[in-house]
Amino acid sequence: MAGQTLLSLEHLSAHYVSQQGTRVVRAVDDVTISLGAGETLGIVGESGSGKTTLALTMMRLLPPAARIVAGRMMFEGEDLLKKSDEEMRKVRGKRIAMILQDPMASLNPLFSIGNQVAEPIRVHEGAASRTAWQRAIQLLKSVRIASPDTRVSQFPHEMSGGMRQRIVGAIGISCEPRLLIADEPTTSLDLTIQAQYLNLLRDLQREHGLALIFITHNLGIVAKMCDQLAVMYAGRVVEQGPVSRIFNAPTHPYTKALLGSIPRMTDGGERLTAIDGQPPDLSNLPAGCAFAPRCPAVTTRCRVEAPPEFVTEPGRSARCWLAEPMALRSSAA
Amino acid sequence: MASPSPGPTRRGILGFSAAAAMGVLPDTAWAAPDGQLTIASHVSLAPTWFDPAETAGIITPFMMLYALHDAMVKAMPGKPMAPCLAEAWTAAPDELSYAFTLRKGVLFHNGEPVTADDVKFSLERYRGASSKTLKERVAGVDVHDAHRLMIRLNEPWPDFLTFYASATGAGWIVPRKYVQQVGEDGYKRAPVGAGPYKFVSFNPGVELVCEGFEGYWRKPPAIKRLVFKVVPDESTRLAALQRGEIDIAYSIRGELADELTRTPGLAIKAAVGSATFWLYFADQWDAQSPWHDQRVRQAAGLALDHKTINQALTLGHSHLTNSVFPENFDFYWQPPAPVHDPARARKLLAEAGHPRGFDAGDYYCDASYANIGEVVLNNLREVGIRVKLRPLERAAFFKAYAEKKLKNIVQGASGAFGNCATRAEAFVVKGGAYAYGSYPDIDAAFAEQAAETDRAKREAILHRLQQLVHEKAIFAPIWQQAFMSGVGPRVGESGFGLIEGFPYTAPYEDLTLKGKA
Amino acid sequence: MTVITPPDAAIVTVASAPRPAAFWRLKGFPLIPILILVFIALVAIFADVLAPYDPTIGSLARRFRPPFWQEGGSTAYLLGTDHVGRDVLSRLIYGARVSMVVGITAVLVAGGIGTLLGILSGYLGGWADQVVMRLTDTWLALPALTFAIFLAAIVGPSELNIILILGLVYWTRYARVIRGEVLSLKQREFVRLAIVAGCSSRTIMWRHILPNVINSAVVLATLMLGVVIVTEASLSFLGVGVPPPKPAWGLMMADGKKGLLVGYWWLTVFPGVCIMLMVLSANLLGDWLRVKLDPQLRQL
Amino acid sequence: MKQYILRRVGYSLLSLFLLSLTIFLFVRVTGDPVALLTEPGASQEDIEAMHRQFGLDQPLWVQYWHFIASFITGDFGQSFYYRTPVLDLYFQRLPNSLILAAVAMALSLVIGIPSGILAAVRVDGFWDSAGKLFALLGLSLPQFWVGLVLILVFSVSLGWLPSSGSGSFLHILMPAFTLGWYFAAAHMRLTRSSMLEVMGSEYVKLARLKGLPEALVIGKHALKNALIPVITLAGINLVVMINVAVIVETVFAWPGIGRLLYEGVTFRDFPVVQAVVVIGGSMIILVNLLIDILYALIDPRIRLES
Repeated sequence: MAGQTLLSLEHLSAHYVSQQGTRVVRAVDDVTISLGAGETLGIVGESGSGKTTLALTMMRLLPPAARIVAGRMMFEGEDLLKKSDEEMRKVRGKRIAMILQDPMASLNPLFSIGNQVAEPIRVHEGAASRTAWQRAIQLLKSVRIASPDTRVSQFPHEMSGGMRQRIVGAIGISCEPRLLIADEPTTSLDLTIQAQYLNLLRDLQREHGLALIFITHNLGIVAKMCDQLAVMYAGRVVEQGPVSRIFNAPTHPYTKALLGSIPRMTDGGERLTAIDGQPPDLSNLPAGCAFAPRCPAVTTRCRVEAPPEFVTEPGRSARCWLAEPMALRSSAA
Repeated sequence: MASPSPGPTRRGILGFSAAAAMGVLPDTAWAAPDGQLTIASHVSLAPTWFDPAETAGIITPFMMLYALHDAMVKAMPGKPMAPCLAEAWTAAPDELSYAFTLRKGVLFHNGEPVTADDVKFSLERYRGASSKTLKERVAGVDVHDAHRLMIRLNEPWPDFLTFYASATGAGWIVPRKYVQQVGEDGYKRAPVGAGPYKFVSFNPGVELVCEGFEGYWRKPPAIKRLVFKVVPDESTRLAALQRGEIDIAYSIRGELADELTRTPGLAIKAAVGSATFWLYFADQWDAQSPWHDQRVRQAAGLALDHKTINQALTLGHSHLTNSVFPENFDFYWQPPAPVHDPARARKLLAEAGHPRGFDAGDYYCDASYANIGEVVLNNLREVGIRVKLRPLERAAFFKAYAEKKLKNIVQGASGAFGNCATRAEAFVVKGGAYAYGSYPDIDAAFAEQAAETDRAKREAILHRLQQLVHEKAIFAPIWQQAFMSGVGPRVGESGFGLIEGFPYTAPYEDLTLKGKA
Repeated sequence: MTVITPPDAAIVTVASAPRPAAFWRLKGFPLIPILILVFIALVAIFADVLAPYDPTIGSLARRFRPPFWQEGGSTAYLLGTDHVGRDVLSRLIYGARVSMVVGITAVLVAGGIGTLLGILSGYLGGWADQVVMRLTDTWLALPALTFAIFLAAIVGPSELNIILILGLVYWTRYARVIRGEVLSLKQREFVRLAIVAGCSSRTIMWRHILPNVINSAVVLATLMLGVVIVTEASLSFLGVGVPPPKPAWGLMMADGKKGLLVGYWWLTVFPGVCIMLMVLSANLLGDWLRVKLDPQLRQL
Repeated sequence: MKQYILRRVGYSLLSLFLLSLTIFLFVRVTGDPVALLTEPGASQEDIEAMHRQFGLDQPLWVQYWHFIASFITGDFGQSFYYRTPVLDLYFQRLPNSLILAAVAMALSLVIGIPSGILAAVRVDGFWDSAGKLFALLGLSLPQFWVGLVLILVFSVSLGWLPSSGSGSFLHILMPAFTLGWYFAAAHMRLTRSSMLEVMGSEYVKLARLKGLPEALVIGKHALKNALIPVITLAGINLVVMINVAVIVETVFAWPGIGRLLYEGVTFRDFPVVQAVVVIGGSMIILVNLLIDILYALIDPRIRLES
C-alpha cells in the first residue's frame, strides 16, 4: 500500500529550553519518519518518550518553552517549517487534523455540538453558517451518531464519552484533511466503545483516503490498525518498519521487551517479561544508547557510543548496535 | 439646578433598570437662571427645621426659619428684639401677662391672613426644646380679636420674651387651618409660613428650593429663587464656589479660608455666632486631682495662646473672650481680657507643687473640632501640662459629656440661644446637664436671680455670678467662634453679620445679587 | 501558546541566549516591591532614631512650610510642615510604624479568624458551614465604614479599635477563600486516607488541612495588607480612623486633603506616595506569591 | 427545582434575620439619638418627651418586634432626623446610587477585564505590566484622594466638569471613575487567573488544533468560560458600590445611599440605618440569586437542582 509519500520527517529535533537556558530537554531527537497517503503509522512508547511532543511538533503547536532545533517536515512536498504562522494555521485542521485523548474535556462545555463541528468548515472554507450546519449534521451521521439533527443542537455534557470522542473525530475530518493524528484516542474509553471507535476510524480512513498516525502505548491497537510502526524511547525512534515484520522479529531489545510484556492467550504459564529500571530522565541522558541502563543485551560500546539508525531492510531500521551486522548501509547521512 | 429626577414611586423603582435611569436625568442648562442665589450648606437640611414647633434649641434650624417663617418678635439687624408680626406689645405691671397687637394685612404664603388664632395655635402646638418650661409657666392665651391677644403667665418670668422670641420656635407663627388640614407630616413635606420665601421643593439631603414671596410685609425679597444645596465636603464646597456653581458656601475653615481670601472675586464673611468654646476641668472637685488647685487651672488658662489660635484657625475673625458666656447674651459681664503668659503659668504650676509640670492624662474633645484640640495640646505642653488627645465622635462625645463620664480636661462648647442664666443653668449651677460639680456661693446666686423680678437687680446678681465663675477659674475659655463662609462674585448683600450673634445669612429679604435691583 | 518564530528563523539554535530577566518585568522575582517593603519595615523599626523631630509637637508659627526645594522651605524641615506646624518628614517616618503595625496586626486578626472559621466551615460542613456562610453574607451587608463608625462611637477611636474593626470586617473574605480551598482539599486522596486511618477530625484539620491552606492564607495576607491600609486612610477621611495627633499616613492624607485645593500639595502627596508604594508592593508581592505558591488560586 | 428555591429562600431569610438582629443591637449600642438632636442645654423633660416620641422608651424586644413588623409591612418607620418615612428617603436616593454603581461597574470592567486578558495572553509583555499597574494603582490610592485630584484637575483648573452634585451626565463621570477604578484591580486579577486556567484546558488546545485564528480561540472559546467567575465577583461588587460608596458620595456631594447610611449612623438615625442595611442585605441575596440564574443561562451544564 505504499502510496506516494504524504509526510516525511527528516532528522527532526525539538527541545525544551528552561528559563535560564541551562537545562535542555531533548524531547524529540533526530526523528526520521515517512508516511504514504492512506497509510496508518503507529507511534508507540512509554509515557514521556516524546510521542505527544512529536505530534505537537508536526502541528507546530509546541508550548512556549519548546523549540524546533533541526530537521525538515515535508508534507505533500512542502516543508512545514518554512511556513509562516498564518500559513501553518491554515494547514491545521484543514490538511492535517489532530484528535486529543480526553473526550470529556476536548469539547467546549458552553457551545453546542453543531457549533463546534461546523466551526472548522466556516473558518477554513468560509462556508455560510447554514451550509456549515448541514455539513455538521452529515458529519455526525458519518460518525454513526444516532438522530444527528437533534443531537447537533445539544451540548457536550448531554453526550456519553464514546459519543463525544466520535464528535471529536467528526471535527477532525470535517475539512477532509489528508492526515489525521490521533493522540491516544481510546485510552479513556472502555473496551467495547474502544473497538467501535477503531472500526469507525478505519471506515473513515477508507472513505476519505485519510493517512492516520496513531499515538498509543497499546500494542494491541497497533497490531489491529497500523501498517507501519515506530517505537520511541527517550525522544528517539529506536525501531521502525512494517508492523508484521517487527511483531514477528523485533531487532531492538526495547521492542522485544515491549512485545514480551503483552499477555497472549497462547502463552500458557510463562511469566511476562517486565523491563526493570526507570524511564530515562530526558534532561541528562547517559552517554551512548539511552536504553543501555535497562538493556539486557548491553555491551560496553552501547554505554560509550550512541548507535546511529541502521537500515536493516528497505523501509525498516533500528537504532541499536545489534543491528549493525544486518545494516544495508549506514544511514548516518 | 433641577433636582436629579422626579420622585419615582416605589413600584416604578422596583421595575427599574440602570440604563433606563440615564434617560431620566434631564440635562440642566449651565448658566444659573436669572435671579437665583445658590447656597451650599455644610450640614444636611432636616425637615424638622421647616416646622417652628420642632426647633431643637440649636442655632441651625433658624437658618430655615428666617427664610420660610416669621415670628412675633425676632432678632433683626441692629435690634435683638425687633417687632415683626407683632406690631407692639406691653407687659402688665405685675408681669403676669403680655398683650400683643398684630400687624395688619400680613398674609401666609397660601394667601390666608395671619390672625391671633394662629398665634395661639402656634404657641400651644410647640413641642421643641424647653417646651416643658413654657407649658409650666404659660397659663393660657386669650384671643381678643383678629389682631389682639394676651398671653397669661402662672408666675413672673423675666426671661419670657427671650424664650418666646429667640430661644425657642414658639413665637414663629404657622397657619392653623392649613396645618390641621395636612397634618404634622404633611406640613413638613410642604410647609406654609409667613416668611420672605415660599417653599417650592425639597429633596432630602440634596437640595431645597424656595421662591420669593412678593406679599412679604417688610419688603419683597430682591432675589427671585433661593436654592440650598447640601455639599458635605469642605474642599468640594470651595471648589464649587471657585467654579461659580454656588454663590455662598457655609463653613470654610483653616487653610481653605486662607485660599478663599487669596482668590480674586471671592470674599470670606465671618459672623461671630453665640458658640463659645472652653476647657472644662472635670476633676476640680476631686481633692486628689491636681486640678483641684485653682492656680493649676489658672495656669492652664494662661498657657493658651488665643491670638495665634484665632489667626491660624479662623483668620483672626473669632472673638477672643475670657468668659464662657457669649458677649451678645443678656446680662453679659465683661471679664478682664484673656492673657497668654506661659512664664507666669509655669510659676503658678511650680507654686502648686508641679515644678516640672505633670501628666494630665486625656484631653477629651468633639472629633469635628479636633483641630482646636491639637493646637491647645501644644500650648499646654509648652508650660508642662502633658495631655493625650482623645477625640470622640460627635454623638458619643455629647453622650459621655452629659453622662459625666469624661475626666481631666474636656473641650466643651455650646451654641445654644438664650441668656447668661440659661447658659449658667446648664454648665455651672448644681444639677446642670453638663456641670460635674458646683460651688455653694454660685448656686446661691443663681437661686436668688431666678426669683428676682427687677431686671437691674437680677443683672447685678448674674454679673456677680459670672465674676465668681471667672475668679474660681472653673473654665479656661478659648474663644467665641466665628462661623466663616465664602461668598462668590455674583452676590451683592450676603446677609452675613447683619443680625448680631447669628452665623448664617439673614434676613433673606435683604439679600441682593450684584447688578440686580 | 505562542507558535514557532517566523519562517526564516524556524530553526532556532539553542545557543541564542535566552532574553535577560528584566527587573521591571512583573513575572520575574519582584525585587523592587520586596526592597520597598523591607525599607518601610526598617524605617518603622528605627523610627525613633531616624525622625528629626517629635511628630506630635508643632507650633503654629511655622505651619504650612513647603518642602526645602521650594522657596519658603528650609532644610530644617526637609519635607515641610503641616497645618499645626509639625515636621512632615518625622510624621512620615513614625507613620510607617503606625501603618505597618495597624496593617499587619489587622491582617493577622482577619487572617486568624478567617482561616479558623474557613477551615471549620469548609471541613465540618453541615450547620457549622451554614452559620459561617450566613455570617459572611450578613457581614458583607455591613460595610467596613459603617462598622468603623459604630465602634468609634461606642468605644471611641483608638489604634486598637481600628485594628479590631479592620480585622472584624475583612475576616469574611478570608473565610470564603479558605473555605473554598478546604472544600477542594477534602476531596483529595491524602485527606481521605487520613480519615480512613482514623485520625480525629481535629488532627486532620491541624496537620493536613492547615499546612495546605497556609499558602493561600499567606498570599491573601499580602493582598489584604494593601486593602487594609487604604481602608484605614478612608476611615481617617471620615474622622473615625486612627485618632490625631498620632502620625498615621491615612490621617495625614485626610488632614492634608484640604491643602490640595490651596496649594499645600505636599501635605497629602507625600503620605499618598508612601501608601501607594506600600500597597502596590504588597499587591505585586502577593501576585507573585500567588503564581509561585498556587497558580490555580482563583477566588482572589 | 422547587426544592432548590425553597432552600435558597430559607437561607436568605436566616441571613436577613441575623443581619437585622445584628444591626438592631449595634445601632442601639452606639448611643442616644436624642442627645444629638437636642442642644447640650436641653432639659431632661424634653429628652424624655423625644424618647417617647421615637418609641425608644419601650423595652428592647418590643422595639425589635416593631422593627421586624415594619420590615414585613414594608413601612420602615420615620427617620428621626428627617421626620419623613424612611422608604421615601431611600427610594429618592436609590436611582442616584443605581446610576453611579452602573456607570462605575461599567468603567471598572472596561479597565479590569481587558487588562486581565492582556495579562493572561501576553504574559510579561509591556501591555501586561501596564494594564496590571494601572489596575493596581486603583487599589493603592484612597478614593477621596483620587476624587479630590480629579476635581482639582478637571473641575477647578480645566473647568470641563462640574465639581459636585448630581444633575447631568457630566456629573457622573468623575465619581463613577473614582468608584470604578478601585474595583478594577479585583476584576483584573480574577480575569487574569481565570483566563490562565481556561487557556490551559483541552478544548482551547483543540480549538487551536482546528486551526482557528487566535482571536477566535481567545475571544470565543476562552473568554466565555473565563468570565463566569468574574460575573459573580462583579455582582457582589455591584451591591457594594450601591450601598457603600460613602467616600465618593461625600467628596462629590452625590446624593446616594452610601451617604444616607453614613448620615444615618452619625445622627444615630436608627430607622434609616436599619432600613438601608436590611435592604442592602436583601439586595445581596437578590443579586446572588440573579447570578445563579445568569449562570444557568450561560452554562448549560448547570441545572437549578439543589
